[in-house]
Amino acid sequence: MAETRFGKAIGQALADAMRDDPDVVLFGEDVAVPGGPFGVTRGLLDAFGPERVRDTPISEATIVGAAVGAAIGGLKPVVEIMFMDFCGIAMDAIVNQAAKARFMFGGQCSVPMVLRTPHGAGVGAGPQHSQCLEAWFAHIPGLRVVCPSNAADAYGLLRTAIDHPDPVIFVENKSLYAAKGDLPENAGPIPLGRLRVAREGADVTVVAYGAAVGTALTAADALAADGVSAEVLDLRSIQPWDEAGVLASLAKTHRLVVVHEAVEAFGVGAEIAARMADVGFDELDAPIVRVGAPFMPVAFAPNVEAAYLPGAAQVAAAVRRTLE
Amino acid sequence: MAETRFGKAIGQALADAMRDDPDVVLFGEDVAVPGGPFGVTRGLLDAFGPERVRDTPISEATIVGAAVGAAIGGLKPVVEIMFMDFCGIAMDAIVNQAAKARFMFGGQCSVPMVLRTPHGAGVGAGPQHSQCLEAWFAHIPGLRVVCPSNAADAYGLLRTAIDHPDPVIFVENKSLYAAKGDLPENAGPIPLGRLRVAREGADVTVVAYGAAVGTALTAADALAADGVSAEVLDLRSIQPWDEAGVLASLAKTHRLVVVHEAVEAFGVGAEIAARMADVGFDELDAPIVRVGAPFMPVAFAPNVEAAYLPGAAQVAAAVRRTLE
Amino acid sequence: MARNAKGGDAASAADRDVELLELYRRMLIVRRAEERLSQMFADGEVPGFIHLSIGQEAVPVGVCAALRLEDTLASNHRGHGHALAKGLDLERFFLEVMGRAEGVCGGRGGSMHIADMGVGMLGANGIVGAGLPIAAGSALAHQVRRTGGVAVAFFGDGAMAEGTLHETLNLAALWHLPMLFVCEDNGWGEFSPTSRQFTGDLIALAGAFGIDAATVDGNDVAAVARAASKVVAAARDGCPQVLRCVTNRVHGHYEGDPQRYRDPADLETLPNHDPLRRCAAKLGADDVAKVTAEVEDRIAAAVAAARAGTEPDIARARADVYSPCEAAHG
Amino acid sequence: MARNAKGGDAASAADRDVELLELYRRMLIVRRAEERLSQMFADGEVPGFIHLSIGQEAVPVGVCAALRLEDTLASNHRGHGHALAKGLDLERFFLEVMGRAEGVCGGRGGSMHIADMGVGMLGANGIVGAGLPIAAGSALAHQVRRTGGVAVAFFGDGAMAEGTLHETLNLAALWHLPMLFVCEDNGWGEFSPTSRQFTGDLIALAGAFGIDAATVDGNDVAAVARAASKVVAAARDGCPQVLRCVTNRVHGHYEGDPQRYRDPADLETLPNHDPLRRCAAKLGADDVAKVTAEVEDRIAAAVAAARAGTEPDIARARADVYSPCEAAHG
Ligand SMILES: Cc1ncc(C[n+]2csc(CCOP(=O)(O)OP(=O)(O)O)c2C)c(N)n1
Ligand SMILES: Cc1ncc(C[n+]2csc(CCOP(=O)(O)OP(=O)(O)O)c2C)c(N)n1
Ligand SMILES: [Mg+2]
Ligand SMILES: [Mg+2]
Repeated sequence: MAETRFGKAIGQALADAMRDDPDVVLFGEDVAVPGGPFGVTRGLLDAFGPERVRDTPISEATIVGAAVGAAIGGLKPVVEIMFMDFCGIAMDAIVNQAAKARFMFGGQCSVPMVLRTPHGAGVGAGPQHSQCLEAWFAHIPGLRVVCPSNAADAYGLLRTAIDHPDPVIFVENKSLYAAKGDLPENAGPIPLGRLRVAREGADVTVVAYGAAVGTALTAADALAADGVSAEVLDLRSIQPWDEAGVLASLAKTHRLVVVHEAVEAFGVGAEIAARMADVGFDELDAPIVRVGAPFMPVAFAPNVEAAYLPGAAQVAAAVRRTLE
Repeated sequence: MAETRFGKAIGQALADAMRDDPDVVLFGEDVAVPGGPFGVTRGLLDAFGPERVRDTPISEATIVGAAVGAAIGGLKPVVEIMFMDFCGIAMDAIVNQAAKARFMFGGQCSVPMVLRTPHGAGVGAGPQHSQCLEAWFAHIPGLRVVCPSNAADAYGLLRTAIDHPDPVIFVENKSLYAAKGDLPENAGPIPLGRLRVAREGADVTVVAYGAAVGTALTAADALAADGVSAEVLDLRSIQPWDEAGVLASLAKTHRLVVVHEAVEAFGVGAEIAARMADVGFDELDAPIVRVGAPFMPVAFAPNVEAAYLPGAAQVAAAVRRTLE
Repeated sequence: MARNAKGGDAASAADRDVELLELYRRMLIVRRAEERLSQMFADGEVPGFIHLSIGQEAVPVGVCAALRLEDTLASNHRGHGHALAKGLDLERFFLEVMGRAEGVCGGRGGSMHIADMGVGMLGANGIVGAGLPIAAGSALAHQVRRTGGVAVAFFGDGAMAEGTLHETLNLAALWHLPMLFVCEDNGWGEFSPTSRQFTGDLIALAGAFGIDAATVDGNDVAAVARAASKVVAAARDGCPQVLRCVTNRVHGHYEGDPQRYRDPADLETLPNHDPLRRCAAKLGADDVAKVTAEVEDRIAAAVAAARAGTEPDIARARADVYSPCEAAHG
Repeated sequence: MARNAKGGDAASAADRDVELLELYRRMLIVRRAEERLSQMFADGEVPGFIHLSIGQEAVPVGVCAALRLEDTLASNHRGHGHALAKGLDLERFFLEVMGRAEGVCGGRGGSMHIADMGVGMLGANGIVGAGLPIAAGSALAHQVRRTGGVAVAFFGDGAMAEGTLHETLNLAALWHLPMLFVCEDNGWGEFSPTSRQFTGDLIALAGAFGIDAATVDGNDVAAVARAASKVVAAARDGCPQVLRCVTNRVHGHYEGDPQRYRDPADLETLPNHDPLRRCAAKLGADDVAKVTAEVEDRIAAAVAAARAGTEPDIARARADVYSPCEAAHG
């Protein structure tokens, strides 16, 4: 058990995957010589050489399109889109090519690629460098979407993603890169599609993913002081998400709050809430409350950005609303 | 009151808007000389000349980016992206530029552009020409999203969209282009954000938009024969959507079904269901049931495509489930 | 004006009758298959949007003559020729465009997404310009995995306006990818002449990236094959290449398009440029007749067999959205 | 190697002292404003990611000297020079980069999205390459609305790899847009030299689209101004133009970047190419001193005023997501 930073755990997963499989290659803007805009890929060029670790031109559409061709050709490319916001340029390659190849070619091939990309606000990066767009990808059949909340999960989920035959969008909340966490010595892959119970509780189920898990846990602490026992579920994987796991918790607590940093409207939480309002309807004793960002872009001004981010107080208030 | 085809009503709205306002310009692939891939813009080049009606190169990212610049520059561009699937190439211009300009520049400018684009399956166009991606746009603060179900609404909503200071994504279900409907002689603009009660009913609320409204009405007919009275709401506008209108109907029926052609998971219906599971919770007497496409791409094979499309029988079954 | 780039046409080794006959045979397979499709489409037997490459057969056949089985190609919406020339089985071709379960893509792709990974045909593509980066990625896989293979991107003149061309030229040059860019320049993008869409010159563009580029008479299959064998060899050595093939689209953009926008006089001259006619003129009439009979038999047999295909099952299709290792959600 | 394109520098009318002094003054405003920002960033007084254009001032100042108020420009992430040279008020500039309500964008854009529609500055842009199509659209508006205006796209050498450059060159040529493409070629894209990212030659690329292109010494403000007045005039007549300005990025990619990846010897030579130093050498010491004092006063006053700015209100910000005609949903 070693303490590691979230970003380092990702670098470690990349290094271990590259060591274990010569078909794993890495490319993206400034990932090789500079070691990545957030330092995540530092050292990989030296360890694995310029054939397998490459800096690319500033050409997002082609980075992802090339990953599709490389994956069909037998490589396991891990590409980086420097900020999730830039995926707007590469959506065709992600959605019309990577996601559909297996299906539309009748199962002839898989597209074993991973697209790593940081999302999230809180670092003063402004409206075009802070968005959480994972709901776009979760809506697309053929994609898998993962979003870890801590270093150990980041390691294990990324190992699984790289070995996975399907294209995986691997979303990293940039405010977590420096966060410390334990990484077990012999950490292994973590299966996609299964949630982690981050904290057990009896009164209300709080579903979250990525950095919002920490927010939910902080809220749970505050609520515990008031005698409210919140169960916090870390989704880990957004597509597929662990419907059975959420339902099982709901059957115990009968109350549901869903938290994420993405804007609330039409976000990932909508699907979870909608699904529980159907298959979980009989379990529900209270309105399903979502906590997400307000319907606005991230502003540059630090005070507005801070007010924008959904915080523990909001989560606690949402929980209290389900207990009214 | 003249009978018109859906596609013709759109063409009429474009012509009337161009006649009324010299700043309205039209550009897109094959919209000028060829009159549009679906014939919607036929005649406009002759009527308004090559300065205002232009064929573009096959460059979707630049078509939309240029629309943003043109709109900031005082024009009211209406651009066409030939199939909604191709928006993948233009997402940056839509999401990072058009949607955010007003906000991030402190309200200094608006971006009065319209992006017209056809969605939907049922015409044998296969996996990359049939998607319904409106949920992507609805998730983005700054965009308005409209999807008409009939000729008169298409006319009125498009007139509003063109005159609107904000960027509007105007979604046309391609299977509707040939559908006939009445267009009032002096048809005027229809406000965005307000739904239309397509059929009154008492037992269950069925929310739909675009071509799914017809499906819902067919289902309502079948249900009426069984003594079930379904109220069908045509959203018309997806962002913003008429939450108060849906809630008012739910307060009457206490049962909710949401229908669309887009895949169910993480679709527009998720937001409506999630919202009603919160603010409408006390009104609900039954699970909220969504009807959407299964989580798969559209297949080429006609029988698979037909089975993919959500039909009236599925809507009726969903309604019955809320009445169990 | 019908399009016919000047290209040296002197007799050479590659023109030897037997090889030329083989090229003719391959072109005729594409031609007859598409003519048959055209009829079947008119009869309602083939659904969807189909884009025929009648008049352009010399390009895929000439280029693919220079390729090996392990070489790969990424195609566009007009991909029948690329698929058949790379070796896709005729029967599974017809099954696919008819939307049958036994089709090479299980009937899920149809004409616009036909692919056969077994012969390195990475897929027709419904998105203009999208095949270019895919081919670059395939070339990267060849390079890293030392397959010795080359990846080819076939794209139209209309596709030149997409930014992916620019980006892919750059990447190919930067990484010395074993990649060949083949532009099928038929003068049209849908219903608009490319001259009203694109002001660039492909040869100069490639040159701006330091990429060798040549134009060839895309209606002369021997000339295409000769040029291809040269550029494929160079690409194999890590010098990406551009080959522009000037040719003609004879049918509409898609079947059912009456081409009212085209000059009738222009359409009338098309037969003079027909790559099959031009090739046949250099062959013996007996050889041509024999090949024709043989090809017609093969087409008839393939169509007959394809007609026995069955409808795909939606549940099986859905099971292929994700790899079988885990159940898909939704 | 520090970058310094050869450019004829003979004395000419445009070099006349008084004009040159004005160009110097404008460069100095940008320089001192950014130096001040650099300090304020280090002190924690300016938040976020800021990209300084120290060393590149001759480009925005030289180009904007050839522009009229109604002309427009679309910028990139390194946009301070473009904003100030086009006429953005200094005080509202500081207020904005400090995230204040009274900033030109209400504190919502900050450095990377600074804009002033009132002077035709259509915005810095956080998306590399995204300003190019926006400038093309602005040029279209000038053309259709007969404003007589020109639209300029400022982009870096790293941005040349984005497909939007290719697409926009084509559209500008096709539609004869009154548009000027200005490449600020500082040799770097973030932490990588452009030579490791891009194999193309901008002049040849433009030529492939039939667009006139020229390279100018981007450290010589008079040379830039002269070149700009020529190309702006041609663009105004509907002949889009490309101007490549060779210059140097002196600070890191963003403030806080220690540039360990750069050759120290190279960094040492940068002062020799400093556009302000080179310009000052041609001016009288008294004039320079006077202008310096004046500019320093203005900066000090602007910063002092900006420090009195207030924090923006989230509710007001949210109300600006949509136009006021209808309440926004959500
Ligand atoms: C991204 C995208 N934009 C537009 C289309 C519609 N479209 C299909 S084919 C085509 C013309 C392509 O012309 P070209 O590349 O010359 O190929 P050709 O049809 O002539 O073989 C267009 C515009 C598309 N399929 N994809
Ligand atoms: C689409 C996109 N990709 C990547 C980035 C990250 N990024 C910001 S600036 C930059 C380098 C740009 O280089 P250049 O255009 O030469 O401008 P310079 O910084 O040298 O002024 C990169 C890669 C971005 N902001 N947008
Ligand atoms: Mg063509
Ligand atoms: Mg640069």
